Amino acid sequence: MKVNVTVNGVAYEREVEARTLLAYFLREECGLTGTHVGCDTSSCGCCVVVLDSDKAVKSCSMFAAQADGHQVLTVEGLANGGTLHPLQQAFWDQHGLQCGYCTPGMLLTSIILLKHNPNPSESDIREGLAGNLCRCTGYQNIVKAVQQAAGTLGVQV
Amino acid sequence: MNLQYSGEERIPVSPDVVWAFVTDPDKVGHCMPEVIDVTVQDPTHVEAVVQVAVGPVRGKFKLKVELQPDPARRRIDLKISGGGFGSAVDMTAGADVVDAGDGTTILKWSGQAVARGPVAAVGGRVLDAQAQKLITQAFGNVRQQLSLAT
Amino acid sequence: MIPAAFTYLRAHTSDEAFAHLQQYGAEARVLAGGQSLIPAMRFRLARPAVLVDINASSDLNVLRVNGNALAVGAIARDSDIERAPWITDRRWSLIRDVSRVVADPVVRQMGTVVGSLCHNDPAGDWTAASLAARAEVTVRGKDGARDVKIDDFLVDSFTTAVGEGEMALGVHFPVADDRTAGAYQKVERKVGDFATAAAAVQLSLNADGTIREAGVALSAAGPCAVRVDEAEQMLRGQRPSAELIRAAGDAASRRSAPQADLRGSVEYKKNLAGVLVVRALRQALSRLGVQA
Amino acid sequence: MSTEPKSAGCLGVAMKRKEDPRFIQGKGHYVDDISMPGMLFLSLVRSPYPHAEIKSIDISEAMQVPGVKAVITGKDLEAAGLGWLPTFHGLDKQMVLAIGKVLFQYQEVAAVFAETRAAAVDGAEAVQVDYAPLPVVADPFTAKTDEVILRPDRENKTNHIYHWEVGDKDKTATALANSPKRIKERIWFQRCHPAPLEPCGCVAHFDSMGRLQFYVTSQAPHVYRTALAIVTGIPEDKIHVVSPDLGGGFGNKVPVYPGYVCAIVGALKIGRPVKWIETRTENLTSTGFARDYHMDVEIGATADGRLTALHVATTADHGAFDAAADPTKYPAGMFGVVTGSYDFPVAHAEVDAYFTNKAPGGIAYRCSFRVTEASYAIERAMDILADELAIDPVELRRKNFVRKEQFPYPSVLGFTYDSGDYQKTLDVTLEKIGYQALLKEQVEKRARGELMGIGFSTFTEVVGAGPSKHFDILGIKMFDSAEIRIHPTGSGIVRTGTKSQGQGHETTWAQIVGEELGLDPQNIMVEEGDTDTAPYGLGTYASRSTPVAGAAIAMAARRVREKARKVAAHMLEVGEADVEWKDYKFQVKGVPAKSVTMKEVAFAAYTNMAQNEPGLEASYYYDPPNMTFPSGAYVAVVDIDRETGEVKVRRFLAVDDCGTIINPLVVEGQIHGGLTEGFAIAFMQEIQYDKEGNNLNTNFTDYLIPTSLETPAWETGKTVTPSPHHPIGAKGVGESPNVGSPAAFVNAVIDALSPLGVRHIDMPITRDKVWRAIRQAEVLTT
Repeated sequence: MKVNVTVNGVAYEREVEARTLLAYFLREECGLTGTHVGCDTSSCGCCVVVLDSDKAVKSCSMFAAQADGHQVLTVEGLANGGTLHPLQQAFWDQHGLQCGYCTPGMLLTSIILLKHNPNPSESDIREGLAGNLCRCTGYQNIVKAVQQAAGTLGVQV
Repeated sequence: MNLQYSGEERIPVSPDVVWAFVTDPDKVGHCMPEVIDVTVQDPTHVEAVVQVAVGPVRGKFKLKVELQPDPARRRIDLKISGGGFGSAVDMTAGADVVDAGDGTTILKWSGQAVARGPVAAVGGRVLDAQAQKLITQAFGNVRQQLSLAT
Repeated sequence: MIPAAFTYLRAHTSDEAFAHLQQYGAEARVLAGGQSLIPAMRFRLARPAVLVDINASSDLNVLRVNGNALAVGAIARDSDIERAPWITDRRWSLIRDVSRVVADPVVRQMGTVVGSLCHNDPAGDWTAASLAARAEVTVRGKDGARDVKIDDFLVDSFTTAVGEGEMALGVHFPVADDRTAGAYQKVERKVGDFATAAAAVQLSLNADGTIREAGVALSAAGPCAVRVDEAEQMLRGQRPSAELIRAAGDAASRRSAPQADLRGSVEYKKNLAGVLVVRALRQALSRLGVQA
Repeated sequence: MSTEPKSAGCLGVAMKRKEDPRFIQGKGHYVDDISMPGMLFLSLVRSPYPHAEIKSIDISEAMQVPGVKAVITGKDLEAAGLGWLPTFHGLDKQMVLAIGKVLFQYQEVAAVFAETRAAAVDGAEAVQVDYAPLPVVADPFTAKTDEVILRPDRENKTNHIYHWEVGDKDKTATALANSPKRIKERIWFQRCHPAPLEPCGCVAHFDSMGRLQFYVTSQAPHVYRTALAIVTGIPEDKIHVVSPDLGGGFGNKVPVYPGYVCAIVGALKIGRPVKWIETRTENLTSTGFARDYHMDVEIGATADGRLTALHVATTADHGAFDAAADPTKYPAGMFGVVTGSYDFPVAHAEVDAYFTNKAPGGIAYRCSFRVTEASYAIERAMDILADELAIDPVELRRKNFVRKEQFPYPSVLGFTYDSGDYQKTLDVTLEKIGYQALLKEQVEKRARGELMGIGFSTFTEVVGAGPSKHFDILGIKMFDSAEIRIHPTGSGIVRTGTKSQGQGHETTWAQIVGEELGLDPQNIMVEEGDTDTAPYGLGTYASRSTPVAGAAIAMAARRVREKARKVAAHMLEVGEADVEWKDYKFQVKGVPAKSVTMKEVAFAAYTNMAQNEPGLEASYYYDPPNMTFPSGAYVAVVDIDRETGEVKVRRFLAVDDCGTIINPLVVEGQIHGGLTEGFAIAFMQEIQYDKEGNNLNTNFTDYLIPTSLETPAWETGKTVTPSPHHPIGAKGVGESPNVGSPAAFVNAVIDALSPLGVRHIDMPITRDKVWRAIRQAEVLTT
């Protein structure tokens, strides 16, 4: 079937099997390999992308066909030109990543988290990231990174 | 995933008729719930393809059934091994044909099922309730088909 | 990891969706949030021949109070409830609690309440909450839509009153008076795990402080979510007290019939059911300004 | 961690990581990101039975599935001489695809190659395998009876793989018999799994020159190249192994897996590139698991708590094949470190390993070759002894620590601990956690019937494998290497034989070079993982990278400096002997004003080198004289909910001593990650097999990875006791948190429950186990 998805502002139209998962559509049809796959039970969240700039979704638990006619934001679309998104800068500053495999999903989940809660407390952030697993960092520096991006680092909110 | 089951069916026909029924591979094959296809290999081996449908879980299971009749004790043991969904289910079921004395029969049965692979791992929570229903339904079919025969 | 092949149909209205379901019957499955269905398809445990995607059926995207009920359409997301402005009103405190512990914060942005009810997992959260809140599900069949009490809707594990070719359009939670509050207490090994045990309660008080109406239900305590009638009867008409609450908890423990699994033994889960009902009742009462 | 940047030096600087820009923009390059024209996908058919004969494999239906190109089975591989794979331990071999019978659930049975990922899975589902179930041996104690022999292919027909021991058996037995006080406990370190977020996988491709281009998730690419050359017969020069960015490893990406060999055989046989990426279920059920050590620990002591003797007898479950990737001479890895931080006069440790119907492996998950099991055993047993003697566990440890002046300390089980100051590290921990205030709070809480626990773990690790006289894998000595080349403008490149999976080598290696040569680390490129360019090394695991390759980098840099000194002498117009390296530049002795920087010397090395050989580069293959012995003092504070059995970790402090720290940010990140793994192991994780040999934890719904909500906030601290034999005094640290923390968590839980008379609970400590222990205690007391 024909699927047309706008990813990071670019329209991609491909002929794919209906069973093509959105994660593999982005990785193999659009060549955007920043979206990763880490599990088979919708648990790990390293496949999270943003749908229609208002929802963080696990792209391994959604068919590309469902995204036909919609907008998707992936990690490759975060920086504009040379300047990093504040969240990208914060993850770098706070050592919020080690192997980098969960980072794209963490960044995009945080985009929506901050959109709906501009200055979250530490527990708001820990609760908001609980759908994204990380095996390297133990989450502490990721939480600090989100606080830095939200401008609440070190502030007792 | 190791599941035990037991139960009783009261059948309004004589023990001899029941015994003839439960030792006939074709008849036993057709008692499998949601059976789609039955092929008898020999007097003690029959293959049945059953449709499994519980909530989102839908698909086919190919069951190989081996009949082990013990005429002296009027007891029939069934060894069932099934494959499907990349998984395997091994079941043993035994039934005693008991003469109720008034021309009718009591079929006392017990069964054990061991499930392996994705069906057990992921479907495990579905499986236990479903396996219980399947085995109960199978022996219910025996009663039903025999009741129709009279 | 990769589902079996199927035909994808996008329904732009619920009528269109219903027509597809009538045509394909048992071979078709509704795709709303897909957060339980798609993983089952990836393990090839579920292999529908046809998927009817209702995410574009905007007439099902309903989340509003109309008249005496909160209408939740088939594609209203868990996160829509979590973020709704009116959710902080204490009469919706049970619904609010559940919307914050269902699955995980990302899955909640696609997962739907109605989808969860239709999936009817023994350890589902919305099923137990719907029992406590005495919700009704609107099911559309050949001869039109009918409202099914949640008690009749939940039939068995993964089995509901939605027949072949039929579809659930929405669920309605009765709008309670302002002397109503609830609570949802859930124990899970980690965020995203199925409940080890969970208790949903909703209480409405009379002016004199006695309990006018009580809803008490358990998740992960049987083939599907279960109402604890004995506890409800015990509570109705009474003045809240520590002994009453403990008795209701004991009734819940007696009623709980869980399965042993990696999350815990039967003995542990049965006891936990009682503990959580007590905690949920205390929390609901404290939300009503009553200490017991 | 305070990070006082040095004036010009690069050691100890909390430098932001140089590799992050690509990861935060989705530009990382992982194996599954690779695709080639005509690339096929490989999917493996796996056995649902744990132990069964293979009567027949019918691939006819699979070959009809649209897109399927080929299906190969064990028999095909056997015919091509590739049926079996030598295991890294070298004393056993492992089936690539099952031959004759399957020995563990989810074992590989057939390989299906197809045009698309989906077609490969469709094909795998269509392969019909006829199994005849055999009796299942699901634990090592059943295996010990030898009633069912699992491996008839081996020479001696027994499930017993090996007996290993170290220390003085008789003297220990006598000392134990004569000890006034004695405790004995069976402590089980359950089977768990490292589960890196990126599953294992590879792309295999024979290029137009017939060379195997092999992209693979490997923590030891050079060892893979040599092993594959031995196994496949392809000449080693015709094998190019590239390990790109790895999404975590934790030891899971050390073994060579059947999927890799099938991909190579498929690429060779079909003449097209083949990609194999395992699913999470395949990762958890068939790749290198960790631990599964049943340890019977016995300690003797005097009444006032002086340790007299230690005996540990372990029954180890190695699964269907002995694929535990230990160094050859150490079948039980570094388990001899089980005496820990304590000065035992006599000890004896023994391990007996057995085959079972479970997946093969055993060495993984930040274990430093079984140090996790040894450290957990001693640190748990010390608390049981303290309880027996009614002594504060802190006092019992303090009284028996190896003292600062005893280093280098010859342990009774054969190690020579290089350095340590256990007393000081513990003092920092006690002071930072406020131990006395916690004890007071505990007394008040216990009076109110509340369950509060404080648990310690003062561990010592042994990492940095290792001296060539003792350490080899497949015969290859466990040195490591570095090549440094400085370019004319003063930037440079360093290549090493290691392979980071997130440990920040691209930053820390550059910092070592920057420190040694006074150059800017931002302009020192680091390259690892490509066997065509990187010098031969044994890879990254067991916290060996900094101790061995870090040393190689420093030594290589010093060779560069010696070469540079000659050019500097020419530039400064003095004899070589009159030039000294001081404050990161070359100075004329006694005339500090007359100096040249390394940047200037580098340019001269290409433009004005006089009679010296042009260019500025050097390499070094470092054979460590000894292992390094990092240590730490950890403490956990927990509160238990009596009604639900939930354990809430209120605080956790880790004070680590890993000698000289290169980058405090990176070290702290390793500690956070390792503590989170220790927390998961202590409370949540197990790969459990039931009596029928079914794996019950086959995906992330049942094998639990903690989220940001359950994971406690971590407090860290440090003391610095440099390693005397390491060029920059650094020790390994990556595994310390996973080694040290489980015992602290469990000790805290048992401390909380001790008023109820609970002495031990095996991990994972679930709510059900805690609730049951409380109920049983209540039954006894009422």
